[in-house]
Amino acid sequence: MRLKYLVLGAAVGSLVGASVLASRAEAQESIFVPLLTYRTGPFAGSGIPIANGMHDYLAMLNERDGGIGGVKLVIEECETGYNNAKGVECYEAVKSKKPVVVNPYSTGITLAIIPKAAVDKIPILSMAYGLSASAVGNEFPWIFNPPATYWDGLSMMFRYIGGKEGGLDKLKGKTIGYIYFDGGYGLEPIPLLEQFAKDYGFTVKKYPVPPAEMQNQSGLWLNVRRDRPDWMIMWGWGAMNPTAVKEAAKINYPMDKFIGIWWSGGDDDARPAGADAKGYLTLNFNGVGTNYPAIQDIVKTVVDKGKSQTPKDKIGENLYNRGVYNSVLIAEAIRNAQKITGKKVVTGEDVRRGFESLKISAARWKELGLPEFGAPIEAVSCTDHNGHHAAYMQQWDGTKWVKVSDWIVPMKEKVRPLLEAAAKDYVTKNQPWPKRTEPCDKST
Amino acid sequence: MFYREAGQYKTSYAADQALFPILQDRIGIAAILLIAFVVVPLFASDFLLNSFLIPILVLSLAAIGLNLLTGYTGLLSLGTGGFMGVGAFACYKLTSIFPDANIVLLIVVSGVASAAVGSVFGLPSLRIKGFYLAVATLAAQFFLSWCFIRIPWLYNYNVSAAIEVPTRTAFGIPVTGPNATSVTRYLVALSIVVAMTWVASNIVRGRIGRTWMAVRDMDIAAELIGIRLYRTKLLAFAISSFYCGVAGAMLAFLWLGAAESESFNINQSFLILFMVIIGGLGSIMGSFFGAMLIWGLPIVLRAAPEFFGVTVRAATVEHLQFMVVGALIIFFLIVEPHGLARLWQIAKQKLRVWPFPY
Amino acid sequence: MAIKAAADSDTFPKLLIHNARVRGTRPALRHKDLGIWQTWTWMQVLDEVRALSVGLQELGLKRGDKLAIVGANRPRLYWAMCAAQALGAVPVPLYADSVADEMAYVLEHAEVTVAIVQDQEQVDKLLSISDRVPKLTHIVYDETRGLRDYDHSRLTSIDEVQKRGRKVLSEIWAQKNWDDMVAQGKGSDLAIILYTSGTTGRPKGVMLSHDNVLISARNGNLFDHLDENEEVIAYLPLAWVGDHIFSYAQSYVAGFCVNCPEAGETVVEDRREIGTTYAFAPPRIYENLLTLTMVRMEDAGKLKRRVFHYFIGFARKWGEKILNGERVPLHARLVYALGEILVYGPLKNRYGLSRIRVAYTAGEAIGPEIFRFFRSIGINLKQLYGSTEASVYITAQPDGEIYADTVGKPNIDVEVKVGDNGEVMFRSPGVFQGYYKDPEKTAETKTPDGWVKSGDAGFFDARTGHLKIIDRAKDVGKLKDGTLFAPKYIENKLKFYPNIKEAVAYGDQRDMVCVMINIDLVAVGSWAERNNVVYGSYQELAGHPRVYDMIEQHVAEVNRSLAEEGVLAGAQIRRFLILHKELDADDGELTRTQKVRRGFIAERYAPLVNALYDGSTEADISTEVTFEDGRKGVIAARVKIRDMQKIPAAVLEQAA
Amino acid sequence: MDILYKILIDPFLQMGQAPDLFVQTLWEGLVAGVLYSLIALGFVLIFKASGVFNFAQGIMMVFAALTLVGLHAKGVPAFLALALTVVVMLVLAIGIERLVLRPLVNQPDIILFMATFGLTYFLIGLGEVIFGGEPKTMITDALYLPRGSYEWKAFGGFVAFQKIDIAAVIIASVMVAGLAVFFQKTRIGRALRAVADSHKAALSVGISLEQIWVIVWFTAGIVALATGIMWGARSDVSFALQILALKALPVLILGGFTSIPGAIVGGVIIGVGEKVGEFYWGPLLGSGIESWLAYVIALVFLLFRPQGLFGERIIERI
Amino acid sequence: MRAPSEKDVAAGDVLLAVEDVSLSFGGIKAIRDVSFDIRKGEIRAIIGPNGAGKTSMLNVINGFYTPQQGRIRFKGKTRSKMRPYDAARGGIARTFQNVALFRGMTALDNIMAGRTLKMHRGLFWQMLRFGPALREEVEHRRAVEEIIDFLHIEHIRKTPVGRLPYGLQKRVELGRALAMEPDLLLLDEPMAGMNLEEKEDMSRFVLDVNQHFGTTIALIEHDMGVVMDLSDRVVVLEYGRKIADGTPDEVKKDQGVIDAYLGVAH
Repeated sequence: MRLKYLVLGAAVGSLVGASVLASRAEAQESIFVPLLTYRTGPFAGSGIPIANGMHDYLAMLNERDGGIGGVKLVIEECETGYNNAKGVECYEAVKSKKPVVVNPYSTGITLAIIPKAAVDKIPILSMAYGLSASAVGNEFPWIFNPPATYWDGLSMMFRYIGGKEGGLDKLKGKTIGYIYFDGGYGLEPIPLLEQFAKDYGFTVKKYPVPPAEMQNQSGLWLNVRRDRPDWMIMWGWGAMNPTAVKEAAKINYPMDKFIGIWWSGGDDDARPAGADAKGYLTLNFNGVGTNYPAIQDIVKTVVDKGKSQTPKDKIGENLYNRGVYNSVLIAEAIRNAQKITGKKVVTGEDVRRGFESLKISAARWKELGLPEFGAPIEAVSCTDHNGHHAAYMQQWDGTKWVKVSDWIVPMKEKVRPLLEAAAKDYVTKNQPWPKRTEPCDKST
Repeated sequence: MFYREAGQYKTSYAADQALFPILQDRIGIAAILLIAFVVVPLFASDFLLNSFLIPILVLSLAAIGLNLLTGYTGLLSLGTGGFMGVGAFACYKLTSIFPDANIVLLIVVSGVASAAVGSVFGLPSLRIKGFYLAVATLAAQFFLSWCFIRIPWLYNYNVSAAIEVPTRTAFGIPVTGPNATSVTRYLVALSIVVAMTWVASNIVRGRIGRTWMAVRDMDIAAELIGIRLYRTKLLAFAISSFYCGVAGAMLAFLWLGAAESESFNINQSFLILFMVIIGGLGSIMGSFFGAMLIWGLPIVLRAAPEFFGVTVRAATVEHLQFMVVGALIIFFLIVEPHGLARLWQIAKQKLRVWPFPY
Repeated sequence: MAIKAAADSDTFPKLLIHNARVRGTRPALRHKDLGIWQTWTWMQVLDEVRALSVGLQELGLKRGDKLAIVGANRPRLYWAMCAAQALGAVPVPLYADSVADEMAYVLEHAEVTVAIVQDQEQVDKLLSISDRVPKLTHIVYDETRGLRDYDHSRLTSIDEVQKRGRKVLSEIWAQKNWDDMVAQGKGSDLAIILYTSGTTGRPKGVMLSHDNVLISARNGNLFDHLDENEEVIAYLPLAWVGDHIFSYAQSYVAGFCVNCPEAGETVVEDRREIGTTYAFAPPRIYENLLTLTMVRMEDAGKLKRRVFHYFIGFARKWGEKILNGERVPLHARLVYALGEILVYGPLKNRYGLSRIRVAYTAGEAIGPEIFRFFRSIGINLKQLYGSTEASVYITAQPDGEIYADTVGKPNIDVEVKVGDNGEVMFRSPGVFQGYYKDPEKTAETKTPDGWVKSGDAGFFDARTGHLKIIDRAKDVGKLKDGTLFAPKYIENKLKFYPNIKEAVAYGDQRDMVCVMINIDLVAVGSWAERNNVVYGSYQELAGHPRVYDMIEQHVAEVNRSLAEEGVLAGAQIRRFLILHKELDADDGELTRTQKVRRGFIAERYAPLVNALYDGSTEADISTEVTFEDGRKGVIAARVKIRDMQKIPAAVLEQAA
Repeated sequence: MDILYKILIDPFLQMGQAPDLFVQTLWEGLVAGVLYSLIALGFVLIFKASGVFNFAQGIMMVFAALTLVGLHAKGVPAFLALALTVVVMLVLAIGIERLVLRPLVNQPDIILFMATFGLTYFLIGLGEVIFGGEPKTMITDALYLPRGSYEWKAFGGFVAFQKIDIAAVIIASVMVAGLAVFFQKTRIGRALRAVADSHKAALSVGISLEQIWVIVWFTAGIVALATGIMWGARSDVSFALQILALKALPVLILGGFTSIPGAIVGGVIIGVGEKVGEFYWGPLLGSGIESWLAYVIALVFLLFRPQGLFGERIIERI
Repeated sequence: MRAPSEKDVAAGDVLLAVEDVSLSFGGIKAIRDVSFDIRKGEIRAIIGPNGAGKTSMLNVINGFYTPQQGRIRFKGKTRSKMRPYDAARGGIARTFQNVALFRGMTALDNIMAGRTLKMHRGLFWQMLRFGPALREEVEHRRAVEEIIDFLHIEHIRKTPVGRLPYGLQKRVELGRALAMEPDLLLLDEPMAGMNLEEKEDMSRFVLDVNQHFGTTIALIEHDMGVVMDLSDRVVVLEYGRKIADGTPDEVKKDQGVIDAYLGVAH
């Protein structure tokens, strides 16, 4: 059979091809910003708008300003499918092209590349996800997770709950339900949650959603119905979110007592339940809507020109703007690095310094064409790679998200010791962990 | 074409039953080993090592493990991912308990835990067969996945609920963690895989391998010639799981450098099953072919547009890649249902009888 | 050095002792048995032979007795020869496939007292004729299978015999006795009696002395520079002189290893495993090999087939020259080297001839195409001419002087002359002692001064000085004008063309040579297809003018080659016709072994024969034929006859 | 002792104390079970007629639902979109028969099983290329599927019956009944049953094997579409749904690979079993045990009845 | 490896005795109250029309089926229930009506598999295939080669059995049974589906096995000529009942047998 030769040839060819391709790289006068994204797989629903937002903002800078500081950005997406192995492969693939920063966009991938970052001299930006402990700059000089950690998020939720209840001490004897993705991401807030429970005297009920059962939560929600928690807190992602919102509505759970973390606040998370989801709350740290000059620039210079994959009606949605926020951090860090070093074409090492002294004041936000888009970034430093910035609460009104609170400040005093302890724990467990050798820049 | 078998005669059974009875094969395998152990470390890029060669080694080993069970013993398993996970988590515990022990040893020893767990989940195989057994192994898969999250002791109560691979050494050289070079990890993985492949081929060629195949081909007849089915099947489960466990430990420690429950999910099981079937059931060589194709093909597909200077969106490539891989699986099955190993055999046979067609 | 030292050992047993001393740990014999090549070193062989020898002695075998050996090529049967020779007894190997009746004659004639046989089958045969050979007192067998319940009063296994021998040998004096006995042997002693199955009459027992066999073998080794590193496969009948020389005598003299195949059907595979360096095979084996090659290549892929034919074509042009060590342009060498990788090497590998140094063909004429094919791909195939009466070697082709149509030059120490009647005669150290118990026949064949009549007609080629064999002497006739006419020689020349399946030549006591030709339907049919020749039946194809044209060319070429052959130049083909039907054994036109029955055909096709000689251009014939289903019918046809020109033999006359 | 109490007694006390929740749990289990059954039904149809263990049933469900939603998004009226989707499923069935099944005829089961894996991959890629990877919302309203719920006040509480769930149960029942009629009463249906017994028998009915394959795959496609609509309405329409299809496997184990009633009964047992298990015993293990409970139920069951619920006892012969 | 309690049986003694065995599946009675014995060293034929319960009888003897009633006495030890594995250990080997070879393995491996019970090297040595394991492998390979030689199947040694013609498969299957070096060899229609020449070969092998190795043989065969030639004693079953038992000549003359079996076209 002739076909068999063909097949064998194809098999051999693919291997030879792989080895040839693997060694290709390019070099030019530009700044390489790879975006590890996932537009496929079970989490594509959340991955796509973020990827679009990240891409479009950077593309807009290229179109509008000719890059940053006159240097063009080379933007390249690498598809991870939210899969660790593929993510690591992406990391290895982009590594050879000298990226100035890597966004893993998955906690699993972040964990895998944290140890590599210091060796490869590539800063990692895991924006409000990843390993919370990496906020400790002394131990993780190459990892950044601004603007806030999950623990900050949890503490902000409690500030909000406290406000509604009339003081956190009112929580005594109450029950708070915690429904979460059964994995590292969902498990992370538990220590703080349990500490809060101890501090304020409430009971915690945990409802883990196994990865394979994200769309089949009815059994769990029956438990919720039985336990009747006074508040529900959700750490959900991807297809888990809309299902949870629908199930909550199904058991007549009061939606305004149901709070999601910022990753549970996509428009597609609430929309399927429509009016039933009215009242559902989530945290957010970026503005929603298209009513920002910079977003308008995106529409004008990128989307309208057909240089984006974004459907026009999705611009301004929460997760899209989240992506924009992420790219603002990248762009500002690069700009800052250019300022510190005086170089145009900066390297990963420079950008790391750029991150360590990153400042985005309210004025700067405005300057960027994003007034009030995010809380001012002012606390990121050499030792604090997170900054513990504020977020606000938003509520689904049946068709869109509405901001329902002011900036809520996290309980840094509760979070920080936990972080330090976690970082120490990480370092102990990962002995020998390299000592920080990178010097600190004086904050400007 | 390259075979000159005239004059290669065997004067002992040991030589007749050797792993590579033909001189040219021995030369070939020596050349491959030479390239793998010497040339590759000298010239390969980090990407090639980290994203291509190490994964293929790890996945090949897992595929061999599954092949021992499914290909040789005829027991279909969908729990490979779970068994790999057991190895990985066992290895993590071992590194925590014995931080100064030789990590290579720990990786191999962690297979023992996997073997034990595998045997337990192999117990149903005594009563059920075929697809029914496959579903039983699915129970193992999901239960183990669940355990990897629900038993925090397994991941040392890490906040991340994941294995965080620390720097560990063998003979004073860092083998895992950030300080281990790609080359070191590659060489360690290669050594383990070569050694275990050799062992696997020894097992399948000997008494145990024959009892496995006998059970696979006709279990009733096997029993009537004095093969104890339950022992044989359990042994297959144990050894298969041992291999998967070591592969899992290697996945966490030598390849990804971190692993969580999701790294060992049902998709991992399916992936390994693909490799085994595309590579060829009942062929150790096929396990390597399968791993190379299933792992290598997407990488090539992803890089192909860039190589030809076409700009295609990453996501589109991913979508197309799914289509191409899916279509290729069907295509391969149509062309040669016995897998790449059979194609290889045919090709080899053609070379042996060259210039004759048969 | 080894050869010189061996020269002092003038009998097989002495050589064995010598070999055990000089190269005791080298392999002497291998036998593919129980899946692997069981190996015996010279030392081990000596041990086995000694035990067997003494055991046989215990059975009563003594000097002058005859020991029959029946079976396939098995190590123990070879040992039995030497074991008997050590005692001064004479081994008489028999053809294993002979029927009991034939065996009975030989056993009785040779007065065999003990027989060593391979297995139950042979035992049964011998037992069935035991009343006709009363002198046969013991049968010793190799394979015990199925013989357990036989009456063992006259039956012993070789194991048992050897066991007895070893028991005796455990006494020191026995070993010495045996050594003494071996020492008593002389080169002039009778070594073996080989019964030749003549075409007519009873078999004759050719007596060969140790000197006959060993000196011939030694000269053969010298001729081809054979040494202890050779590997041969023993697969021809033990009773045939060729096997006796190639697989026994030459091995003992040179010290090389003899390999016994596992079974008849695995010879090809076993040969491939061993990779023989020195081989012998009758032409039909080479012929089959080539046919098989071509048939298989027909099934190969297009590309492969083209590569194959290209390189085979290339080898045809240059291969022989390279093998003969002639000057060849560099590019030819390079392409040939590539061909060696792609085609010749693999081909030789498949034949199991990768390591071949010398390969012989003999017994019959080999087709020049076949002969050249093997030589062109680098196999040093040579022809030799020999007979039992000469301990094989009469003539052989020296390296570098190879011609497809000669049998070479007289071997070392061999004298050859051609008698007045064209009969080849020879004299050499290998010349036999005489026919056993048949002085009359001996005298007929062997002159008092040692010349032996070969019974073959031949002549020395003027250009090369090589001997050419024409035919059996008795078949060679003369034209009316006295010109020598060798029908088979002419027929063979014609048959070497693939298009010609059979040919029948007439001329004895006639004016000229005329032939009737049978075309080969397969070959001509495919030729016709390629050349758009339309035909409806065999008869139509055979009568087709273009087929006639083609065959005419072949005949002309044969005439041309005959013109070069001195004595035969006069007997060129003058007229031919193509028969309208295939000669068929069912119609009695061929023997069952596919040889033409010239006389019968002449009768059956008398009208055609007459027409050939009466000058008519066509003739009518009707013949009765038997169809495959047994029915009979009549085929009638009008057959055309063509005339041929005689080609003058001038050019080469002067060289002679 | 405490543990034993929690395992053996407490759950039953709870059932008695809050019967409304117990009934609700049973109802949720029933609905989930019916939906599992629908997926399993697709498997059974195909396995019965062609011996293929169709792993692609899950993705077919997603693909069908995506097609429906996608067409509607392009402005096609809902019921026309539904009709067009049925046509798409027919084309898919024909394509699968031509390109996958026919070349692989007479191959071992595991090879066909693998081929459906390939098919799964292919359809995932194709679906994402055409419709994109974002989750979609099922067009429940456009299809006149009901929203909201009936609340039945009883047992000192309430039991909520989602209208969509009621619809799902009704549609599933109608579908099963329809299939039963199809198998019992129509010529093609009888041929399908015959093919399960022997391929020759089918030919004698005058329908070629190829046609039968197309028909069963098409039927399975329609079942997939119905399933997709129902699951889509319960959560959303995304590729993550296909993972749920695995749940059909324990159902198949219980019901047997070839039994339609088996699929229904098995589905309900699994559905109710896992909901009740999760609800009453799950908290003991920290909840979220649904991911494996179904398989364990099936496994335990298998150990006692290796031939399945509706299978016949196997007498081994040599 | 025989259990110590089993005493060795001398030639001519009863090796195996079937005592009042009954077997039924559901409502169908396959065997009813059958008793007969097999003596050491003999060739015992079991004949009967289709459905007479012959194969079931063999299945009972080697423990594949457990009879509802009756006992089997083997080597003087009585048992009513036995696993096939124990039967194999006790020295009962068998071939099958429809060849039950391991189709994916070569002829050599198939026969080697028959040596399983005689090989004892554990996993450790098997993994290394070195030292004792290799020695053991070689030693048994030799034994297997003797069988290959005995059955004249050298040329197909390394051919996967699935590719062999039926007659050769039967031979390989016999080889696998012989590799167990059984005391009792059960042959279920060893000549079914063979041509005359193959039948003759097989008959010779059966006789040779009986003679050469002294193996006791119980065989089911349809070809009456073969049965009468080969066997020492014959037991005749019909509808699960025994209707005759004796030497071939006696059986041939038995009126019941003539009516039931020999009378019809066979």
